[in-house]
Amino acid sequence: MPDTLVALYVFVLACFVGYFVIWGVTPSLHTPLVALTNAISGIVIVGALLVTGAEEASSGVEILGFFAVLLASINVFGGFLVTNRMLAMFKKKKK
Amino acid sequence: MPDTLVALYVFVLACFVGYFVIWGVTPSLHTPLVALTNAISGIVIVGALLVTGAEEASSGVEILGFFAVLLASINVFGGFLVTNRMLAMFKKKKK
Amino acid sequence: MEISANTQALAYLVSAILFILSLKGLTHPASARRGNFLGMLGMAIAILATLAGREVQSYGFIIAGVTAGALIGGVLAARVKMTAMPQLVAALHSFVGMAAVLVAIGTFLNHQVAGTLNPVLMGELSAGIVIGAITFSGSVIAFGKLQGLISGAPVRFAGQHALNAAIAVAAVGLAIHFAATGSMVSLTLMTILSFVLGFTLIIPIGGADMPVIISMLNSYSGWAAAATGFTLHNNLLIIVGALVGFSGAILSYIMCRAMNRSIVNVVFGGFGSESGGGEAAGAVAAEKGVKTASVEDAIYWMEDANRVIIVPGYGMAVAQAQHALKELLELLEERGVEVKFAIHPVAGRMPGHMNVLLAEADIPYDHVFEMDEINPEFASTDVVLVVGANDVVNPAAKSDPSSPIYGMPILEAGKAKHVYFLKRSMRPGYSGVDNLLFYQDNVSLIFGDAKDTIEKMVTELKGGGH
Amino acid sequence: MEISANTQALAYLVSAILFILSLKGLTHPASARRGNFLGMLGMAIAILATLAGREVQSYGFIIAGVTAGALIGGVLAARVKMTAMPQLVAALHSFVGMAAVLVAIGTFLNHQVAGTLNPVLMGELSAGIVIGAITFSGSVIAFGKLQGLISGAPVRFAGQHALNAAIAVAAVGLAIHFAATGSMVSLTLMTILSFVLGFTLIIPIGGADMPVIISMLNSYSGWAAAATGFTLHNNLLIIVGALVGFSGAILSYIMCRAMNRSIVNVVFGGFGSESGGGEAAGAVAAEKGVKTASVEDAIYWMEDANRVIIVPGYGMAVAQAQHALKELLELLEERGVEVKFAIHPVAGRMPGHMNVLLAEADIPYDHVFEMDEINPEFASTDVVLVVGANDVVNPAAKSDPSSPIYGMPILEAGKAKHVYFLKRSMRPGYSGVDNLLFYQDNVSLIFGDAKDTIEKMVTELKGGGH
Amino acid sequence: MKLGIPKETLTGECRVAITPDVAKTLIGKGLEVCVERGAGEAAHFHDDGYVAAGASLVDRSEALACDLVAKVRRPTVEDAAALREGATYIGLMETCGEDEVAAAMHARDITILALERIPRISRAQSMDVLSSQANIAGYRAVIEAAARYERFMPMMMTAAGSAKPARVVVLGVGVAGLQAIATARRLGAEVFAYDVRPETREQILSLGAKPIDLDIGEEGSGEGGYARELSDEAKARQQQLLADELAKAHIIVTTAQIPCRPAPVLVVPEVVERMREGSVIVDMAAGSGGNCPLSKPDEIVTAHGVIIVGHTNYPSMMATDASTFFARNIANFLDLVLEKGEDGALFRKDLDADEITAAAQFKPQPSE
Amino acid sequence: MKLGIPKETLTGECRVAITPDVAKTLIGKGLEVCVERGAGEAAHFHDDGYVAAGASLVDRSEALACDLVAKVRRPTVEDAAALREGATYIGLMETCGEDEVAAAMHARDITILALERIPRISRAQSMDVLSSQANIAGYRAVIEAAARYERFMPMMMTAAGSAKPARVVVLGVGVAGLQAIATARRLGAEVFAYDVRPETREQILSLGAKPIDLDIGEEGSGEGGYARELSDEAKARQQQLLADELAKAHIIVTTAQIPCRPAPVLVVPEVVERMREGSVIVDMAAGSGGNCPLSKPDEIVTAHGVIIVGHTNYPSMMATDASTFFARNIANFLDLVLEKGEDGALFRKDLDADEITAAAQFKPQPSE
Ligand SMILES: NC(=O)c1ccc[n+]([C@@H]2O[C@H](COP(=O)([O-])OP(=O)(O)OC[C@H]3O[C@@H](n4cnc5c(N)ncnc54)[C@H](OP(=O)(O)O)[C@@H]3O)[C@@H](O)[C@H]2O)c1
Ligand SMILES: NC(=O)c1ccc[n+]([C@@H]2O[C@H](COP(=O)([O-])OP(=O)(O)OC[C@H]3O[C@@H](n4cnc5c(N)ncnc54)[C@H](OP(=O)(O)O)[C@@H]3O)[C@@H](O)[C@H]2O)c1
Ligand SMILES: NC(=O)c1ccc[n+]([C@@H]2O[C@H](COP(=O)([O-])OP(=O)(O)OC[C@H]3O[C@@H](n4cnc5c(N)ncnc54)[C@H](O)[C@@H]3O)[C@@H](O)[C@H]2O)c1
Ligand SMILES: NC(=O)c1ccc[n+]([C@@H]2O[C@H](COP(=O)([O-])OP(=O)(O)OC[C@H]3O[C@@H](n4cnc5c(N)ncnc54)[C@H](O)[C@@H]3O)[C@@H](O)[C@H]2O)c1
Repeated sequence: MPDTLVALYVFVLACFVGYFVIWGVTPSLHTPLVALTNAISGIVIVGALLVTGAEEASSGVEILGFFAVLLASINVFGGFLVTNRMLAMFKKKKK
Repeated sequence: MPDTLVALYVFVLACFVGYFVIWGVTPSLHTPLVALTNAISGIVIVGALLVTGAEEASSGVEILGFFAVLLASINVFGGFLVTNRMLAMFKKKKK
Repeated sequence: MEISANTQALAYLVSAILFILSLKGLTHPASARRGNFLGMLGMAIAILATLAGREVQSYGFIIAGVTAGALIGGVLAARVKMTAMPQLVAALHSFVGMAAVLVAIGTFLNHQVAGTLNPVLMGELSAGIVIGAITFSGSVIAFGKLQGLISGAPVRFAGQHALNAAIAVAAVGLAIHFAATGSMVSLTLMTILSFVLGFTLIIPIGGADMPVIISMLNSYSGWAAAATGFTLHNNLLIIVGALVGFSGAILSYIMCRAMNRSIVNVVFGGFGSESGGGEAAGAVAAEKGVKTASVEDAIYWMEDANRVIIVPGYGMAVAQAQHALKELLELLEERGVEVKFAIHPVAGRMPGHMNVLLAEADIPYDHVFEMDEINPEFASTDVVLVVGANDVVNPAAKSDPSSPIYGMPILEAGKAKHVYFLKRSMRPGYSGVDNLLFYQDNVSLIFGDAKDTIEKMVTELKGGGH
Repeated sequence: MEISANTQALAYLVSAILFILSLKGLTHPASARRGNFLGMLGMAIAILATLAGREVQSYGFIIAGVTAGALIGGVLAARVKMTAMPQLVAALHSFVGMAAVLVAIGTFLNHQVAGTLNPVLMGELSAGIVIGAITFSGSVIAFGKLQGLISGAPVRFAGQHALNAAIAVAAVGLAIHFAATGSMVSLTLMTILSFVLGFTLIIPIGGADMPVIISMLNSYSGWAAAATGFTLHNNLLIIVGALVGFSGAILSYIMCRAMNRSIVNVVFGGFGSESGGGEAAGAVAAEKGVKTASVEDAIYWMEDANRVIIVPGYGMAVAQAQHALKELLELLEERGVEVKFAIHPVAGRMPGHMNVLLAEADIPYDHVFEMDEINPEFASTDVVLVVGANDVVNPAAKSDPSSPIYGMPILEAGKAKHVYFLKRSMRPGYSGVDNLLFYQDNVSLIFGDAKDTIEKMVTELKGGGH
Repeated sequence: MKLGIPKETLTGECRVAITPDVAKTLIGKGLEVCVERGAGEAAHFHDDGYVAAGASLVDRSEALACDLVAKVRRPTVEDAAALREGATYIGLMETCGEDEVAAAMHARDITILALERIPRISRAQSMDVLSSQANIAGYRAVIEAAARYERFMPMMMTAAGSAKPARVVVLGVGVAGLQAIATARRLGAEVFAYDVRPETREQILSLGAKPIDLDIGEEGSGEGGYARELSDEAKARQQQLLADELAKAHIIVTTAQIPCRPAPVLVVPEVVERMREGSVIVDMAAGSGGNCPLSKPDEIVTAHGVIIVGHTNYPSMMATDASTFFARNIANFLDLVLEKGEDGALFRKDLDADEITAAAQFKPQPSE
Repeated sequence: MKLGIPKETLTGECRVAITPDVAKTLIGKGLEVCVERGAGEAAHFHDDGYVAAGASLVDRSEALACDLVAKVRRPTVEDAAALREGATYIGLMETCGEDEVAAAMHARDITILALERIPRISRAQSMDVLSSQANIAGYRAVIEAAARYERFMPMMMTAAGSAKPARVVVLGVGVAGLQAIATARRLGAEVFAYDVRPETREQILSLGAKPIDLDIGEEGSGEGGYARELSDEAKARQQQLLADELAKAHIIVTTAQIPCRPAPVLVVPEVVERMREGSVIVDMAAGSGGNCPLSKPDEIVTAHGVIIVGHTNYPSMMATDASTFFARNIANFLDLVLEKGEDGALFRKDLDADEITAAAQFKPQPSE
């Protein structure tokens, strides 16, 4: 199977997983969940790394890539930490 | 990516979909759902077809394949029809 | 017309999507029939895409097999009695299992011919054979139990789990050996052991648990298909196999939960011991041949009923279930169900006991009927919910002159289509006599405190509870 | 240490699984923190596997970027005030969007160098750029609105939807042209138009809807990542992008549903017109700056509360919500919450109105307290549920000498941590004066008939309702 | 066969044994019903109603001279004398052993079917006048208490202050006690209840009231669902343990009875003294000695500021419904007593054949 | 400042204006409380209770001669004469215009604070004796009805037959009417209610009862939450449309009043005639002409077999709670009337400054 087709398979299946995974989320977790998905969408950092580190990357691309890596990693680090802070607020009372 | 790895990706993602898809099923649909998944598992017919129709299939394999096709298609046809019959029972009263 | 590999892959993807949607559709009554249709469509696409693909070169045996299969399957499905459905499904399962075994062996032979055998492939093959074989013999046993060919009683013996484990280990060992060496002996032995394992796994399981087991075998058949997919490098088989495998397992789990059983206990027939009042009561009931039901069962019929009659008794008072009943009443009426309360003159422990409580819960007087008014209506009633009443619906009062309540007029609840008793145990009521109604075919007991049970019904009706 | 492509692929798969588990974990409080941790782990594996892979050859810029990003991100996250969280998330979104645009452009440039451009790739690239750009500028606007840099009021203008559609069509047209010809002009124009589209899409949306919009932008950023994955043939990006894209969309939908809003209306700022009492009331409330809440919000705090005080009023009587309240009481008590009823001397429309109804629902007398007894307790109470009461908790009675109820002692509900009003509209109570409590920070309104709302709470508490 | 319905003559007795509705049913079954003029008047059943039902109006002597005579209350000696020799009397006898009335009737070979002797079994419940009348009495006793109590029964939080719910204690949780609990709860009182028979605990809870648990060292259940008399020791213990609960009460309704024995003393004068002024005690056992020694049959007395109601005939205060229930009980009972002959006429069945009619017969004591 | 509490002298009036509890509060605020000996006796508040609270026991003339005099019922001419010149009277005046008592008081420069004139606003509710007493009356009226009704109020399905729930109709859904609805519902009756003011419809539903909807062609809401008098046409229409509903009723509780006007006639004799025998009408407006022309103030009459209760003073039947509420109302009102001087003594405030005290003042009519 050609790569694009494989990608399509993977994409479609991942869409289904995405569709199913968060039904039933507790309303109070809506905001942390947004923060977490935000952090996860920082996965573009992988793209940024690949572009920046590529053999054929010109120095222009490297600078461009630097910013992409920078932005994406702000997102990754900021995102997970923010989520963590939010969740810390949600500690339940001891019963 | 080698085929086996692709297969693994697809398998894992499909497992997640399988995990999520039927939560929340109405109890009264448990039995029809079993019947339907049974029918769907008749998908081995695809395997049976491939084996039976393969170029390299010896006549022994063809006979073997014939039985596989037979059994699988009993399952496919019987399964969907049975599901259908069950669901027909479940027609709700007119309101 | 031959299609390209790419087209075939796309077709397979569509087919896989259709199967997912099909399963999803079956989770709700409103979309269930569409779901089944999508499943058929998915299967049709899958078969056609396969036939049109370049791998399939000869059609003779295929056409013969499909035609015969379609005929047999169609006739079976059309002819089977509704009550024999579970058996049929079990039988069909066994076919899938056997087909998976045959396909795996066929694949092995084909690859042998083509000289393309390798350890990974043979490992995959072994998985297909083992799982397929277990599915086959397990389903055969399940079929036998359901059909009454084998006793439905759980057959338990000491060391049963050790034996199963031993067989499993041996089969896996043989599989490894086979993968490594290609030894036909190992293959054969492994196959046989797997068939045996299916047998020993299912035989200890009681008839009452068969529905769960069927769903579990379903799951096995899915895994078998997935394994086949791996051997054939066929993504469709992998996806659908995993889908069926996982969803079947989840479904078994859901079914166990609904029955208040432990899945481990069910699947490994009598593994560990279960406890809890409800279950103990259930056991007594089972011994006496009394059917028990789940809240969901009752709700299923009530939702759909034209008329539901509620018969409250002393147990309603003890449970103080009147407020919950009021809510049930409202929810059912919202769904267009006519709900009536039938009050036996001596229900409870004081004259007017039920009236006091129903009035407290603000159940409108025009819903409350005396015995004589309502008795003629039971025969045309879909569901009767007996809430903690007992003596007042006991037909022994009519039929058994030796009973201490003989001659007392009763509420003729037993004439309705479905009767559900909400009580905590098999204990009799005030008069101390066993209730003959329990043994009637249309009657089931739902054990537990009446208030709890009604509240569960309310939750269920509101679409929650899962 | 360089790893093989296969190892990398396996690592990616593990990472993808971790992300799925992470999201699933965040759906329940009990597993939320573990979920976040799994997400971090997934990300770490993904980054390391990428770096260790053979594609990445130079590390200078990367190390600089990651270090700076980690620092900035860490400081931002640590320093931001809890109340400014939404802004921060919006800002972070914009970064992802911009990063996606940059990656796409970088990919284009790299392929240009390598001479491996092709229409499919350029189409994929365009998708990445368009979606990334929309995400970026949309997030910037959202940030501005939340931070108060831009007015939070919805900015609507005639032809707004037509304009958006026109821009979108133009961008897609340019993308096609670019894919076909590789024209840099098209690329540039497309990029600019996409930035504009993000702006025009989000600017009409009111501040109250921002949470939903942020989640929606999140979804966009996911799609952007997926598009990047296609261009880079990177399955991890595809999986995670699709995961985030789809789950973000679903989350937006769920959030809208919880707010009783239509997703179409929210996402396309004022598309179509909304109707229905609850929504109309919500709109009025929003205009007046009054917060509305969902049943789930209230339940969240109630479940966790040490003490909940219920203040019933005339609206409870009108709704006949007393039986439902009784059930709520029982469920909360089961969870170890202390529940009290606070009765104002003039609640309802007759002396003792509340007492009659609470007694009818069999709410024990020892749960029912007079104003003077209970007023000191509000300050140490977690949640007050005001069920169809209004005048009796209106602080105007204390603070506003011109109010017709000035001088009347009130229940000091406002002192509790959270106050939820259950009423149908913004209409005042018997005395006709606006309730000052509505505008207090710790107070939210839940619109709808009190009985319906309480019943929803009951369902929610029973774990159903989704 | 003629069924006679004499008017009740006991002072204050407003009930009548057969209502026009039931008369009609019985006539439909082949009985001839002869009603004394004005028999139902006090219960709002007029003579013309009976006539419309097909009954004939007769004078007292004629009503008493029928084959069957149905009455509510125990006949007087004169009534007994006026009965026809060999006739059948159906009604309450209100005596446990042989007394002059019973003796007079036995002497004239009259079959006495004493309704209070019907066994308390499920099947007999539709004939059980003790139950049907006790039920009415339980309800009425609480209405009476509410009418005497100069405060609110329910809790009431108002702008003019709060009224605490009345604390009601019901002693003796038989048929009347249960209905008293239910009625007091309906009115919003806080209700506590106590009985010697342990099975009543669950029944009290089943009405949403709170049981008072005492450990008196012995079990109070007797035969046929009734209580038995306690030992002197247990009695004293009971009084003592109850005292604190009772002293806190605002309304006490006592229904404790033991068949053919004086009612147990449960509310001693010292407890009454401790009660809040204006409290009310309704002693439903006042007719059989009283659960409170201060109560006087058919009188309302005030002792230590506590109003003690000693009515002995609550059902008669609700004569309309009480008569209706009584009459239905009789009709159901007659189904066991009579059977259709081949020619359509009615005959008395073999009364010893059925458990219920067998038990109901008040036969002359062999020793006499 | 001295507050005098004379004993009520009206026949059958058992309430007292101030209870010991409230006396104690007032004394705490600096008032001197002088209670006529035996003033609270009838409501179970004894002299020693007052003494314990710090009040002094005085004779009537002394109680009437205080700076402030609090009373429940309208003073007699003799009372008016016994009041000190320039004193303040707080209590019901029970007159709408100037009459001989008011004139006599005005002549002697006595400030009259007529409690019935307190406006029906939320803030004044804690001083509103009309509400607090009407509430009691509404409850009591139903208890009275239940006690007169010779059947069950609730539905009752028993082995001896079924009792249908009583059909209760409440006419006039003010404070008393609402409480009557609530109480009748508690007792298990099926309750219907009607009022001319349309806003009552929702209030009726809020108590779980069923509103009777009539189209009488005009709106009945008057000022201050009260009803207004209808046109003759509308009155006739109302009577006619109500007739069928009322004829089906087993218990009717009427509370319809219009301030300073005779009560509207709602239950005409023809309807009474159509009612089932043994039904009960409680005419709470009997004192102001009656909603049923057959009712007689303070009498219980039977007409066409229907028992018509004409009590005019229900609160007095629950004198303990009624006095408690009344006294609390007075105490709350006094907070508006009095203020602490610098030396700690109490003075009367400027009564025109506050909306409530301004409205309560019964000033001499300017024309006189
Ligand atoms: N009405 C009267 O005046 C009166 C007076 C005295 C006696 N009786 C007699 O009482 C009987 C009344 O008949 P009935 O049908 O009302 O009652 P019943 O025959 O006594 O049966 C009541 C049933 O309720 C069940 N129960 C008890 N508590 C429960 C709870 N919390 N949740 C669920 N179920 C519960 C019990 O079964 P489990 O234990 O298995 O849960 C029992 O079988 C008749 O025999 C009648 O003669 C009546
Ligand atoms: N107690 C007495 O004796 C008496 C007598 C007469 C007057 N009053 C006066 O009545 C008032 C009583 O205060 P309160 O707080 O009890 O009542 P309130 O101030 O009148 O407020 C009642 C609230 O309930 C809401 N409501 C009505 N129906 C509802 C339903 N089905 N579901 C949810 N909410 C509903 C209404 O808002 P929506 O319309 O937005 O839903 C309204 O704001 C005081 O002003 C008092 O003075 C009392
Ligand atoms: N199965 C049936 O059909 C049926 C019919 C009617 C009554 N019953 C049962 O018969 C029983 C007796 O009914 P009843 O009301 O006629 O009884 P009752 O009038 O003889 O006595 C009233 C109650 O007083 C109680 N009592 C006696 N001595 C007492 C003491 N010292 N302290 C406290 N309580 C004491 C008794 O236990 C009884 O509950 C009830 O349990 C009733 O349920 C059964
Ligand atoms: N805001 C407050 O604090 C407050 C305090 C007390 C009373 N109120 C209100 O004042 C109103 C009057 O109370 P009330 O009980 O003293 O009134 P009331 O005693 O003067 O009259 C009783 C009822 O009779 C009704 N009525 C009059 N004519 C009628 C007719 N022809 N047919 C049917 N019904 C008729 C009236 O509408 C009223 O509801 C009530 O609505 C009450 O809620 C308000």
